[in-house]
Amino acid sequence: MEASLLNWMIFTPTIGALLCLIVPGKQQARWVALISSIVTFLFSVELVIAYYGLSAGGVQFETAVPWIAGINAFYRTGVDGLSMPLVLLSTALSILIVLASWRIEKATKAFMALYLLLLTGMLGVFLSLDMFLFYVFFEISLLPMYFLIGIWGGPRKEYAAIKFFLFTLAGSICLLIVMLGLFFLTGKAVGASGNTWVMVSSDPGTLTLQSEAVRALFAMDDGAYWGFAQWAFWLTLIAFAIKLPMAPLHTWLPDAHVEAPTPISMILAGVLLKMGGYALMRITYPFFPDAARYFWVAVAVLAVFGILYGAMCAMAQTDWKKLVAYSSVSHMGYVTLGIAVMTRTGFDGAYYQMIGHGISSAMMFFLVGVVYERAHHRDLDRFGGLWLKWPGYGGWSLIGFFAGMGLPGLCGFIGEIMVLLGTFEAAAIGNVGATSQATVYTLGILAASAVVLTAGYILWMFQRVYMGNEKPEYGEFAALTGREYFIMGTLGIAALVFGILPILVFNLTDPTFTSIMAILGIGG
Amino acid sequence: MAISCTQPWWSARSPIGFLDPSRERHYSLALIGLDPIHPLQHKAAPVPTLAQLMTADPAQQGAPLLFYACATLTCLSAWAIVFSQNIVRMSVYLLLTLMGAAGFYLMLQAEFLAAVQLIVYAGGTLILIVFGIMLTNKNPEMQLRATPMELGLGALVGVGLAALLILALVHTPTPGQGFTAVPADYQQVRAIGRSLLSENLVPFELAAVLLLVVMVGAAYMARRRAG
Amino acid sequence: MEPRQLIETLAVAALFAPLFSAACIILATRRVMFKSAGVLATGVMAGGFVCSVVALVTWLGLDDTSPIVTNIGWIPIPGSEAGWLYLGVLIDSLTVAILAMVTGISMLVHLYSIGYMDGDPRYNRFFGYLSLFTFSMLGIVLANSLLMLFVFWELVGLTSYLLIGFWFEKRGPQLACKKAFVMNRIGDMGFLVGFGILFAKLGGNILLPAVHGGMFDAIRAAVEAEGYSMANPPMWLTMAGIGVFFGAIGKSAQFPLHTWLPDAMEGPTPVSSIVHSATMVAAGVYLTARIYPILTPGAHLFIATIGLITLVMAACMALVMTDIKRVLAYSTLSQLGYMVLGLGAGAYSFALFHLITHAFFKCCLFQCSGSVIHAAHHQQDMRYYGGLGRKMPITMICYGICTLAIAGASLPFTSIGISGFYSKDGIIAGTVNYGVAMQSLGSWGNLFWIGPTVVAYITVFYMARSFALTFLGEPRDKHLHEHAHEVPWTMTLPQVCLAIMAVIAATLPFLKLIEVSEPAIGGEAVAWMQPTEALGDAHNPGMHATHAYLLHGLGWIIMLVLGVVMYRPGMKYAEKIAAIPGINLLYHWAHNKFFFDELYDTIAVGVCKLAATIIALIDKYLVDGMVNLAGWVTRQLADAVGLFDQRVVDGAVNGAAAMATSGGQILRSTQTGRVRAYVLFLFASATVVTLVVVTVVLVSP
Amino acid sequence: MTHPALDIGLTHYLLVTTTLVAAGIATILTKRNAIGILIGVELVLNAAAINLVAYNHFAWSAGKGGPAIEGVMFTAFIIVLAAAEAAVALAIVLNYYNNFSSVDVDQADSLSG
Repeated sequence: MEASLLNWMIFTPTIGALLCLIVPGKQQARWVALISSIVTFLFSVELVIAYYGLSAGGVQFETAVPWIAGINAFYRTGVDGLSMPLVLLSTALSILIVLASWRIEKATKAFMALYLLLLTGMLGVFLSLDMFLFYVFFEISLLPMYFLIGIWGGPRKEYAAIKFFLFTLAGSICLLIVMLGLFFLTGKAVGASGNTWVMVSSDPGTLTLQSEAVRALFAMDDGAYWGFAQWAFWLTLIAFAIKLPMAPLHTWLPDAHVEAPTPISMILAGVLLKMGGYALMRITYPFFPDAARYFWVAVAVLAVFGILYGAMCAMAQTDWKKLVAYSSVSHMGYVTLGIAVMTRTGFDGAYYQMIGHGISSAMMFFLVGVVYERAHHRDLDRFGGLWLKWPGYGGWSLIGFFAGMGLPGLCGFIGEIMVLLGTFEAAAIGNVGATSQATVYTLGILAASAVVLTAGYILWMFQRVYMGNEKPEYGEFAALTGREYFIMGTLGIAALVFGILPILVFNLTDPTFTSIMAILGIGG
Repeated sequence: MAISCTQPWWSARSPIGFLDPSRERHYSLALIGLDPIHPLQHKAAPVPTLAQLMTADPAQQGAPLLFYACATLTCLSAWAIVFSQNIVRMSVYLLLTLMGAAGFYLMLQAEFLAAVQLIVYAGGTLILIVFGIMLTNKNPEMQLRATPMELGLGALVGVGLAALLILALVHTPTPGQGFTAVPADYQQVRAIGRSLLSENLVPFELAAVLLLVVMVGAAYMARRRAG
Repeated sequence: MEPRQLIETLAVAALFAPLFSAACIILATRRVMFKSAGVLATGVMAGGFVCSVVALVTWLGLDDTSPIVTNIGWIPIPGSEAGWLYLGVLIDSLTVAILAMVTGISMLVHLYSIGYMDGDPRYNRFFGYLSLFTFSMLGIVLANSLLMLFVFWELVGLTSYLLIGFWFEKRGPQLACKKAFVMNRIGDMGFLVGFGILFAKLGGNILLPAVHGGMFDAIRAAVEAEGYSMANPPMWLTMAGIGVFFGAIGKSAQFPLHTWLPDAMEGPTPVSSIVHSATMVAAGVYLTARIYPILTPGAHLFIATIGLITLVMAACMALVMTDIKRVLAYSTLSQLGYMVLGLGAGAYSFALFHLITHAFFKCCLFQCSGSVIHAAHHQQDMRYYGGLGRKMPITMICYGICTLAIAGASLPFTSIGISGFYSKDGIIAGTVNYGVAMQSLGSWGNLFWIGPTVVAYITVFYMARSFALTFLGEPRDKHLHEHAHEVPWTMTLPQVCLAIMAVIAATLPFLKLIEVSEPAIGGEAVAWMQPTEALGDAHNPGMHATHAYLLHGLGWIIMLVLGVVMYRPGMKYAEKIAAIPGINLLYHWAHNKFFFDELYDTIAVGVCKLAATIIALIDKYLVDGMVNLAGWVTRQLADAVGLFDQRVVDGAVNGAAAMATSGGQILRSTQTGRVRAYVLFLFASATVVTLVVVTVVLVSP
Repeated sequence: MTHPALDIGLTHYLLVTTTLVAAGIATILTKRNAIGILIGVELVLNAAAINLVAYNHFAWSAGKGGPAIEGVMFTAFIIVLAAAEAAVALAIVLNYYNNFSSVDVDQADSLSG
């Protein structure tokens, strides 16, 4: 029952997408999209309220149906603490995003259908337990995005869409290489009956890629495949770092965001980037913990570089949306850092950072979009005095942008501070090997220095856009609609709630994270 | 046979390699089954004197100096043909070349051939050519110049081919010592006569027929057409 | 209700009271609540004040004065020993004292704002922010752990940002609020680093030490586990202490990060009066006091040095400013320097006592200056004032009392004085002890007491100067003088209350409460941290020299008279002095705030912006350029392959026929019909064949 | 060991004939006069003839009871053929001249494709 509920949840948007295509008019398509996303959301809420076992560490509601016998691929879905909050985030955001795209007039039916297909892809990524299925959904989520940017985007939409597509595809190929290696090598694991794609399973008898027998193959000490493990670690890291995005591989993101229509920016920053972090926690680190420990400094340095680099780039932007996009690069650096230091606090923080950023970045992009829709430009130097024009909007903006800045009481803070604490913890606990404390402290100090840069660019932006006197052209701007206030308000309240009650997320994740920590060889 | 090699063909092949005389080579020897002595390895020998050059060479008729004289005559006149623009002079240079060739025949103990060369070639063919010149050229001084492009290409091909052949030659150990001394009572003309009437009878007869055909044909072709 | 429980309940009520009013004001529409916002906020704040006073009185009657601690898990940290990061309350005698002071001053500032902000288009919002600001400060005061402290620390930063930038239409407040927040964030970065180190080393136990317990026990365990002793602390502990103190540098506007505070004068004057007295700048000092037990002697020296530098530098700047609010701002900096120096030098009780006394008289001074500015139609330059005392007698009297308080006035050659006298004298006594104790510094150690003593007299002078310029003498701007009038009662009442407090604060039991909370009293556990130990029996506070006797003479009267006489007629004497070579240079420097703004603007801000621009350019052209280059190369390759496919692979089919044709065409062109050409081909081919043969034969091994 | 300059061998003759043949080819290629071309051909033929005789002299082993004769015989036939060739060629040239009033071979391009 629960499992079928979960599968219905994945494919409800697909059904909605088909309906969108066959209904006669634009308005009906909008309503179909709204209703199907609400139904999806209700499914996920029912799943977590009525059925989800909070204390169970493993996978729940597992479905396993043989799919492609030749390569042992299963249709295997299920949910655990790692995926549940992200699923809820996706389904909840999806409603707001349908509302945010209410005014899309160009090929509305196609837009809604593609968007719902994208939702299926995202849910599938979070909920698939079979690596092959994961890969398929990973790709499914890619294609609608390509069209959504490429058709409904801004002036350079083709460029941005192709860049996005190729970058992500390059990552997928890295993943595919590793999958092939795993497919052939894991057959040699103790207890393996044939090849396996199972990432994690509720059945303790099933050999999974996270199980000890498989990890022993790739262990540093005596594993014959240690060389493969190192390569595979980096390849999967690159695959998901592109999605995340991690600093040198980020350049698709600002272009994609700048060109994408507002709702698509919201879903891109709010959920799609999280697929990268989720996959790092689901695949890269649990599969190759030895390699992760071996290379942790390199990954952490890249992460800190990304944090500072993104912040610096954001500071230099004059395009409002680009600033927000670069702030995403900076914030997702915390996710990488939290995972890289391999402490429980860091992991929790990285996960919370994903949830918090999902809310705050979606909100920031919406706040930008509201103005862009009216002003038709995003040049920071041409704004000013918006707070006077729309005091309510200014207040919500304050919440949205300060949540992004990591102000306590808002959702950005908890992830950020936990990642920083986890980084310092890495020096004390010493589970990352014999790296000197000075290295860890340096990383921590550099990461902490980003709070200054973040404050710098957010406040500077805030000053340029919201403060000062109204511009004469604001007179022509239409008043904000109730729909827009609803979206801002929901996101703003969510930012407050998740900034004050982190336990809402940690209750769901805690047992699962404990088991992942056991895999990584970390106590707690 | 050393031609077969285990290395890939592109490895260990320096372009300077074949200029190194100390390097042992087997190629042409393997092809003709001879001892590998590189011609350049002789350079240790003392520089010859004029007297030595004028002393008779056992390997041929006459002294080496005679050979060099004939060679100079032949080559110079042959290249003079190339550079000459006057057809009459060309024919004169050809005469000199033919005479040089006759000298070579003499040195190579082919006295009969030397005679035939002078009589048939210089006396017959060359005269024929001179007739041709006279018949076709109302102005014997007329010059038909080739374009510089043609000159360049011609020189390139000629000189290039010569250079390649010389290169091959220099690297080919020649059977210099392989000749048999001619017996004192040997009469070459007799041997030729015998050969013509025995082994080479058919070519001989064919040559006769050919000459007949040529005579008739040439007369036919060269006739002045009526009207 | 059991008294300890009652105290806790009252404290929490006092904490949430301003949040309640802020929420009401911000959530209610403008129509429902505009004029009533001020009354509501003030009333709620008064309720909070009553709560905290009742809590204070109850506390004084307690037998068991151990701290009241309630910890509520907030963020689970399963990997650590502590298990959670806690929110909650920690109430000890220091907390109740500061709580009463903060709520009291906040209430008076609320009341004052009703008059001052009257007519502002965002009148209601101001009270929302002000209440939120008070809430944040109370959160700091009641914080039970470093995390909670940090949370409210940042909220204070946010609300101060909103308050300083309240008039955000104007450029000055825009820049000032941004500067304040960024400067605070720089300090917070240090706070985070110290926080992180402590968190990591202490297994997640970052509960604030009350007298002892909390984080402190864990520190001892961690230090001893690493083979260090409490007498020989490890480097990381010093680092952590200095790191957390960096937060205090930012909030309390100490030396390298002090530049935001004078700029924060751009905010409405009630904001200045609350920021500069009871809340934001006090937070830094309070934080330092709260983490007092973890400060190693190295950290103490650092703190004392920072305090000393700030104290001297700010006094010099206060001497030359002509803007009345700026004079007060620099005097705040200087007084904060006293507190920080006092904490660094081990004069814990008097430093915190000075925090409280200073809060009263500085709040009063700012309110008086606000009244003057209000009366003078927002003219803030003292050179245009003069003789205002006749128009505004109440304000003049309040200002005068507070000038005496900040000057540390006492009856000559006795130990009887106004509140500022007691606290400042105690701090100087502590610095004398410290200077003597720091024998390792040699005679440099004497600077620690010479500095504050000299600055104490400078303080008298510049405060006398501002008083004389504003209230005494002849009016220098007739127009301004004619329109000046006494302010309404909502503004004078708080001034009077504060002036009374400034006189009598020393007689209230604040010092007693603070002394009880001093960690040194907790026993041997913290003795190693007392730098004054060398003086002898440091464990007994009675043995401390509590009077330096440096301020007990006629010195302050002389300076006061000098200041009044010199500035009563205006700036004319001062201008002559300032023209003297040598002094003019100093004057110029001090007047330009020692060029710190310019320095930071060019070095820090300029470099940062430049770096950002360069990095963005690199990102755009290099990183992105490489991506585009890869794309371009791929496309070219694809074109080539496409061409290959079209021409060769696909063409092979068509080409079979086409090749026959075109090959024929090509070959046809060779058929010139000219015999010499044929010969050329012949021999050229022969040459090529020869070339090939010769090459193959010669080059083969 | 004698100096190679004294020890006239096959190589010396071959060098000379190579020069000769190069001159012949160059002549053929550079002359526009038909008779010039004929002269070039004669040079080439002569070079070949000298080669044959030299090989006959130096390289042909006497295996049949006497010195070799084949090279000489060949050369004799060459001379005969050269004479015949010259006759035919001259006939062609005359014919050509009758048609074109010139001996410029470049004018004869009616076979051009």
